[in-house]
Amino acid sequence: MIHLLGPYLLAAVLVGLGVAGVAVRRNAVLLLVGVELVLSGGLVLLVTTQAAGADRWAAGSVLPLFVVTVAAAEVVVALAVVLAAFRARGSIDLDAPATAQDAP
Amino acid sequence: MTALDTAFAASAVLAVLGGLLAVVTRHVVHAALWLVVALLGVAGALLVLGAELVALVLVLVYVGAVVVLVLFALMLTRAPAGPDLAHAVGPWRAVGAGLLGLASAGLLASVLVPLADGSVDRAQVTTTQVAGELFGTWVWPFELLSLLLLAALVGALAVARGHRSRDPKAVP
Amino acid sequence: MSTVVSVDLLVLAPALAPVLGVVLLLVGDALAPGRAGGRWALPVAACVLVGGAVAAVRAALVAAEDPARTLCLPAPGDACLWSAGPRASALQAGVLLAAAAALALVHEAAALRRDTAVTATLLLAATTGGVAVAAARDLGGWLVALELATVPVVALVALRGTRPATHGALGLLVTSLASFALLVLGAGLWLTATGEPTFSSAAAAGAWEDPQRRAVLALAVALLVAGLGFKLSLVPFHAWTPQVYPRADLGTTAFLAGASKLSATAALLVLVSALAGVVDGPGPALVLGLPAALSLLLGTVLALRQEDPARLLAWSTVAQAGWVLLPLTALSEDGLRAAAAYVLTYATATLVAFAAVSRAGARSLEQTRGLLRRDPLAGGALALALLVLAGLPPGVVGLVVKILAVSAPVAAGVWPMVAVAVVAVVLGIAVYLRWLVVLPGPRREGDARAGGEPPRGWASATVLVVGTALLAVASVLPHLLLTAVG
Amino acid sequence: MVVSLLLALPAAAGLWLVTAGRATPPRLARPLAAASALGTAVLAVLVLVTGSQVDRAWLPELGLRWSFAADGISAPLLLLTAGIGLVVTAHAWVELPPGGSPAGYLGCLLLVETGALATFTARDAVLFLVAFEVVLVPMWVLVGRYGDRRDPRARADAAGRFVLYTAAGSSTLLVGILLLVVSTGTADLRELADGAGAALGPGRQLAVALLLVLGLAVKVPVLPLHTWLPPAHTTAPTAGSVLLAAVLLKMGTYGLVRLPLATVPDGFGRLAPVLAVAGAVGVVWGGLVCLVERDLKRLVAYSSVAHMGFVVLALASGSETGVQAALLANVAHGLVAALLFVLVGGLKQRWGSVDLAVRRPALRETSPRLGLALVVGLAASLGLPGLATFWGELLALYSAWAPAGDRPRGVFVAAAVLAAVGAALAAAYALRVAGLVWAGDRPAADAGTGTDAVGVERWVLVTLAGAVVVLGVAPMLVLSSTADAVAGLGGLR
Amino acid sequence: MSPWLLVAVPALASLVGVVVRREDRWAGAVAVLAGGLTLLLAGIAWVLEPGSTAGHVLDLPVGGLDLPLATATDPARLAVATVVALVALAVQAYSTWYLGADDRYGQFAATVSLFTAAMLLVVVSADLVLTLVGWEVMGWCSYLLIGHWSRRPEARRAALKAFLVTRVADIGFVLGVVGFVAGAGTSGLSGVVGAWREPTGCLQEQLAAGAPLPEALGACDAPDGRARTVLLVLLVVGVLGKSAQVPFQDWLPDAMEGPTPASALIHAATMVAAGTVVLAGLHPLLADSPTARWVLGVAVSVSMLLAAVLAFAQSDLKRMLAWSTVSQVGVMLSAVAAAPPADGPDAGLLHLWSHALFKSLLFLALGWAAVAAGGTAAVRMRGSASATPVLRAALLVGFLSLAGVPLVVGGVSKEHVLAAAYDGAVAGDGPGVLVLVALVLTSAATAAYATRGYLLLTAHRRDRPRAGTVTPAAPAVLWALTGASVLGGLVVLTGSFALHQVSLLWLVLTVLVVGVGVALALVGGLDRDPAEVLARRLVPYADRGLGVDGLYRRVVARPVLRLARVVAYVDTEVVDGYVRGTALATRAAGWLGSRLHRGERSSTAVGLVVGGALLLGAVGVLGWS
Repeated sequence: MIHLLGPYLLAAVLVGLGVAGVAVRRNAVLLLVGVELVLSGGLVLLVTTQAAGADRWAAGSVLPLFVVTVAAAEVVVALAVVLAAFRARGSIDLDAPATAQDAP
Repeated sequence: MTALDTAFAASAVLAVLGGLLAVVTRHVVHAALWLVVALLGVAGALLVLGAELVALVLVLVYVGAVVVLVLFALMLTRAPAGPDLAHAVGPWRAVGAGLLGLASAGLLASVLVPLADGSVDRAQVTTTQVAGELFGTWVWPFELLSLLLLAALVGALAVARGHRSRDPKAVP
Repeated sequence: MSTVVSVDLLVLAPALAPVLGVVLLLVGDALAPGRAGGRWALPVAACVLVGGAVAAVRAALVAAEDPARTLCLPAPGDACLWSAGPRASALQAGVLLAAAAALALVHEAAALRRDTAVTATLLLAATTGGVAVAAARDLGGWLVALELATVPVVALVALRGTRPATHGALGLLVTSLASFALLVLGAGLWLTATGEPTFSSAAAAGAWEDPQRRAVLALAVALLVAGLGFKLSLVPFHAWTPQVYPRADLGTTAFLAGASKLSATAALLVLVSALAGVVDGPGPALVLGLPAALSLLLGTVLALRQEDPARLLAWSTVAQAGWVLLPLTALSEDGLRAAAAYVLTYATATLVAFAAVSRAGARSLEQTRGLLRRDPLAGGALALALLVLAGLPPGVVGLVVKILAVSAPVAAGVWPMVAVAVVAVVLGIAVYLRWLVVLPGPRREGDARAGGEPPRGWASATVLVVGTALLAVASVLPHLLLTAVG
Repeated sequence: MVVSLLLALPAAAGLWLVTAGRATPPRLARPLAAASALGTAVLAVLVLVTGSQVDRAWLPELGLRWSFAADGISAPLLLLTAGIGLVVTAHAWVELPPGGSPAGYLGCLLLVETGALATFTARDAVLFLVAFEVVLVPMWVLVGRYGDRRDPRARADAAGRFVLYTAAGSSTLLVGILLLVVSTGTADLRELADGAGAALGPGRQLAVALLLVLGLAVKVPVLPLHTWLPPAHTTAPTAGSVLLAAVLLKMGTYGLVRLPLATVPDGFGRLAPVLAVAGAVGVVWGGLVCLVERDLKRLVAYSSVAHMGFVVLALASGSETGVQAALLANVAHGLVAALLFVLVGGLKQRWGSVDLAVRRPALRETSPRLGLALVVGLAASLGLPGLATFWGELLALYSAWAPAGDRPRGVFVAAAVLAAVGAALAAAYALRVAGLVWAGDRPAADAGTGTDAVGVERWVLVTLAGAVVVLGVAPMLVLSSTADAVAGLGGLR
Repeated sequence: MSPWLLVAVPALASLVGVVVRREDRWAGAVAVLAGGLTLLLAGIAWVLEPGSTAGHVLDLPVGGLDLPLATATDPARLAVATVVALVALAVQAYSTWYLGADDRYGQFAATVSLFTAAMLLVVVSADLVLTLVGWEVMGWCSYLLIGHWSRRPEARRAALKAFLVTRVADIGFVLGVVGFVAGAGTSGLSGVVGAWREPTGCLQEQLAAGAPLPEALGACDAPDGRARTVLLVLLVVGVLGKSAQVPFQDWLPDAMEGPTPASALIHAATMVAAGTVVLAGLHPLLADSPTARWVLGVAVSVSMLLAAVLAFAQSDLKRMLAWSTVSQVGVMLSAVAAAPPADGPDAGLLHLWSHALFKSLLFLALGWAAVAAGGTAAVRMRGSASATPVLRAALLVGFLSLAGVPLVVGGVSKEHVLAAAYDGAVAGDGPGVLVLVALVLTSAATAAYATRGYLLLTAHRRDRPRAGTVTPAAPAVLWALTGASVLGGLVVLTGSFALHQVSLLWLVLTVLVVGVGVALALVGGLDRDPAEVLARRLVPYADRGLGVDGLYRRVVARPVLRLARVVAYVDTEVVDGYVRGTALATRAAGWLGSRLHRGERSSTAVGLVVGGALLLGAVGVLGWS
């Protein structure tokens, strides 16, 4: 027996934290931290559905696996892009406005 | 309040605390490390919810690979060991972000909490079942996922290899 | 208790063809790295794309009566993870052809770059995702395919490695990350609300009945729309668009403007078709209508100010995304059809415009002055494309799809959207005529084009000819287009 | 079959001239365009004689049919359009405006004609809208590219204003048509007029009528939606102004008859008082502005606003007489406006500008032929009996005085009084122009006389002036054509 | 013979005239021949076919409205038509000499033909719309004729003024016609009269049968009495305008800027007299409406008296004739206004007939004299007719007629008018008394200025001016008209006009009144200008028409122009404001939007995504529940 309030609240709080993290960070890498938190909130929701019994085709477990994998792939690409940006611009500050050099 | 609830609460507190610190800390490396803590907490929560495989994968992939990658990236982008003053944000931004987070959490909670009308029996889904569904029902997304990983790999390699194109407008 | 789905390769062919291309390219590149600058990769990729498109068209024709379905579960479950009706098939064909067109534009610029094999690989991978998402009926396939259609594009934009390109790529990256998080959260909420890992009317209807789950469903749909809004460039998820379009190379931009939009619309149609006929009332329409209205207004208003063709097309994309969303606010079958027809027309016209810009090598509207005289093919095609986008005859097909797009909300009585559409039509005409007006004029002296003579290859010419022909045929016989989208 | 040819011929010739044949020299392009216009005119007559029609599915998903045919209501407009088409292509021998290739110019003229012909023959509400939109781009090109060379900004402004304003109107119209079509389930104008539209509830009818009227009012134009017209007229080349006044404005009034009046009579009836007042105010308004306007072309444009006010007033009355009056006044204004614009265009070409504040040798003394044509045009403009406009405007007043039974009589009588005052204003401004341009001192011997109209210009003027007189003496040419169709129109009382 | 022929012949002549307008001889021949043919046709019709014919000639399908466009040829109309044709022919023949050297003679002749056609149309029309057609065409022709010498600014101004003043009054005429036609559902005169006639008999029957008034009104389909009054007054306003009665009188003296033959035509037989014909046709309705009769009666009473006084004090003889026209037209209309229903309007028509003859005679003779004198000012013209016998004879007969001396044509008709006014005064339901008083006073004043005119023109002068070469046409015309003026009174014997017997008393009274007038004019002796003697101080005011022109300008022209300027301003600055405002708002929004997107910061993009999603989620949750 488990009360569903806990998971739901945990998901909500994690998402809230993640959103705050995404909104507050200027460092491109640290933005990932916020995103991961939101994702984990989503994971908790998915798994909770499985725990609550509404679970066709074991979606509650399989979808999180997909999500984790996709997230990993995204992180790989993200870091590559961040590195490229760092190399090209010398900064990974998301607040940096487009300068004349950034103009196409 | 069953034992499961208690265990869940403990993991959740860990996750929330870790997440909070990961978001608010000004040390970039600390942020990554606090994320580890948060993810461990989440993994614990998932374990309590009965998704052992997911919890395991979370720990393995996230803590084992992603966070390490993040740390590497931080190093490569010359993150300072101390507080990251270069990317410090003003108080308004912090307050705004906090409010945004609160609003998100509040919105989510407000729709989800009415659903939680009592304790339920935790459904048991074994890893075998999960594996069966994964390679049976979900085989097509699974295959697509492999392509996604492949593409991400190729793309990341090409991007990270640097601008070897001879684009005349490339800035050296 | 494992259940193995049935697999019909022929039905899957539209998605498998680009996969085959990826394999061929990677193997080829491994065997002969850097051979001929990798230029051989593009024709191969184009071939598999066209092959896939043929398969999709075949599926569309076969599916006129009964959707092409595969990946079906045995009897008790009795659900298929791949179900492509004529509309989905047509969108798949569109994605494949749009990708081929983007490849053609890449090919034109390929003399300048060495990593064409990688470019082609990434394009093919993203195309696979776009094709797959159109037919996906389950959360997992939908989510994975959507990301497959997105992640390689981020890499593609960054691939150029220049400072502006990385600036754009960074914007695209962070937006896509945030959107992915929103999608996952939305998927989680969908599962929570409906208990079903599929997008089906039955699932949505179940959640709609229960007031508590209805709220969850609302949030789920809102977040899923928000997540898709990024791919569709809907306001307020659009900010990356004007950053990326002018900074990425033209082929990639064309892919973003064409294939990407098609696949995003296909994904959106999967979601909305689950809701259509189930939910009604002003609330659900608002979730789709709000971004639609904002996109229509902001997109056109800002497009009016742009001087750079790519930037203008970027804002025009924003506005046109609003047009795609507009009929969906009716939450009806007609609305779905109108959205599909609209996005196909939009994508064709936009690709033609990009091909023309590529041929003209123009970095500003002023540089296209006299294009009609200088390069009648590019100028004429561009003029037609702009008229289609503006919805003015002789670009009749543009007008027809606009009529379709407005007719759905009119039928459903979504009047605020209709009012916005009226305003958007007028502003939109102003946008495109502003460009059209410079095409015929004589070129000004001392207005040398940057970057020397542009490539005048057969590839962009093919795109222009095929695209113009499609637009012209659809203008004369719009019935064909509508048959294609069911 | 013939009706398809009627549309295909100018469309094909026009499209070829603006695309592949852009470089055709004038000496080939002019005869080609004129021959196409002539062929179109012949085909128009044939269409009316044979009663040819075409009707096949075009866009079944929208219930849209490719359905063209002419009836009594469209017949005069069809002939007017074909005739004006001939006039404007012939006028190319008089004036080929600079700004682009001559072939492109002629092609645009033919495309506008195509759009108008399609509008007047369309038998499907949505198809009507598509045809309605066809004229936009070529007309925009005519104004924006071939317009007055002196002020590029004014040209761009006028062209943009025209196209955007009209597009706003047609978008509203589109919404109205779609609402009508989805409410009734048919887009066939005949079915709609035969009661499918009238069967709708009052609220729905009102909504449909409001949207349709608003949309069409821009094109007509009805005060206060007229401000696109004067700049467009002022800027457009002569032939463009002629087409604009003689053909394009008619599409609006024709639409008013075909759509709101015929399909949603009750809804239209509820809007009619507003429309009547707008029409009557337009008559006075246009007349007053003409009293002080300095640019002759603009003045003629404002007089168009006034004349269309009569048409709108007659339509609003909702009686059979009113519709007949409107259709007659419509055609009459087409001829008169064409005559005046050809004339004023010629003057502008000779003088460089048509500013009335500049004193010039009197036309009566220097160019008697132009002078005579001008006097005929002005006399027609003030509604002189024996010239085309008289009957339509008198009958418009009559129909406003005796409107259909469900119209508020007081409002309509007031509108009629206002319109009658406007008719007196018409005399004032027409004579003001005559006094400034036509009559005056004998020019000094060394001033050099202006060239009079010769050749094609003369024949164009003679034709138009002759048509104005013929229609004034024999209004039954139009009335008997429209009578049966109007009597069969749904919703008239 | 169709009365249409009467209209068609001059109309065709004008069309042919326009075509051959550059060949003076051809133009003259066409005009005179057509004029002769018209007169012939009119005469034949008058003599042979004094019956009414009417019917549909044109089929104008205009919905519910019946437009018979019929004509009527009762004897009175045919008599008037004949005199119109006669005057037109005289004018055409006379102008071949008078305007022979004019470079636009052809145009003039064609316009006169058209004018004739229009007037004849009004005369034979039995249809209000048809009347309106002729009415308006006449106005236009008057514009062309008055402005014939358009090189002179005065002529241009006079033409403009004539047309605009009459056109403003025509607002009333048009509305009246439209209202009557709308009420009757037909434009046929008989239909209109029938429909708007007071259905007294029916009403009385109903009331006698005990039905309450509203029901009786409903049952009898009674026309709205107030509406009828309003419409009649509107029509009367139109007539007052065309006939140059107060308050529209001022255009007519200015119209003297036109060539004299044109003045003869406009003043004698056509435009200004047309109102009498129209009101005569509607007399059955007018007679029933005291209000309308009062309006008309007051206006014409004031006009005739005022104009007669002003005519007396004119320093320009042509303008004197003009004012005399105003006065005489007032006399015609006064008969229509005052005559009781039983009398009918024919006294007015008879005066039209006689006025046409003697006024054309006077104008044409004066024109000749003016050519001799080189101007029309009284000082210049003194004695200018003394050397030419035909002129002396013509002027004598003409002024005698004008003065209303018995037995000449003017005297005969004036007696009938007086008699009609007396009947009206006796009947007492209209402005009869007022009109009668005005008529008597006017007669005296008329006699006075007629005397003055004759005195001045034929006074002895030493240099005996002559008018150069005069073609035979001019004296022939004058002789003919002189004869007609002497014998024209015999028309009463034909019975064409439905007239009451005039007692000898009226003859005596007329003689008395005329005598008083003549005596008044002769107070200063034969050698002095009576105006100098009697009304020296009035002359400058009279020459300016009492400054009414300025009044028109102040009351109508200036306010209208001011309003026009305001409207033009509002049109471009206010009405167009929403258009420009929209453009401006769009541009401003674009500017604002680009400012917001200027930085192209990645964090903005992601912030928008997160914020937008949150907003959308909130909207969804709130909207769906």
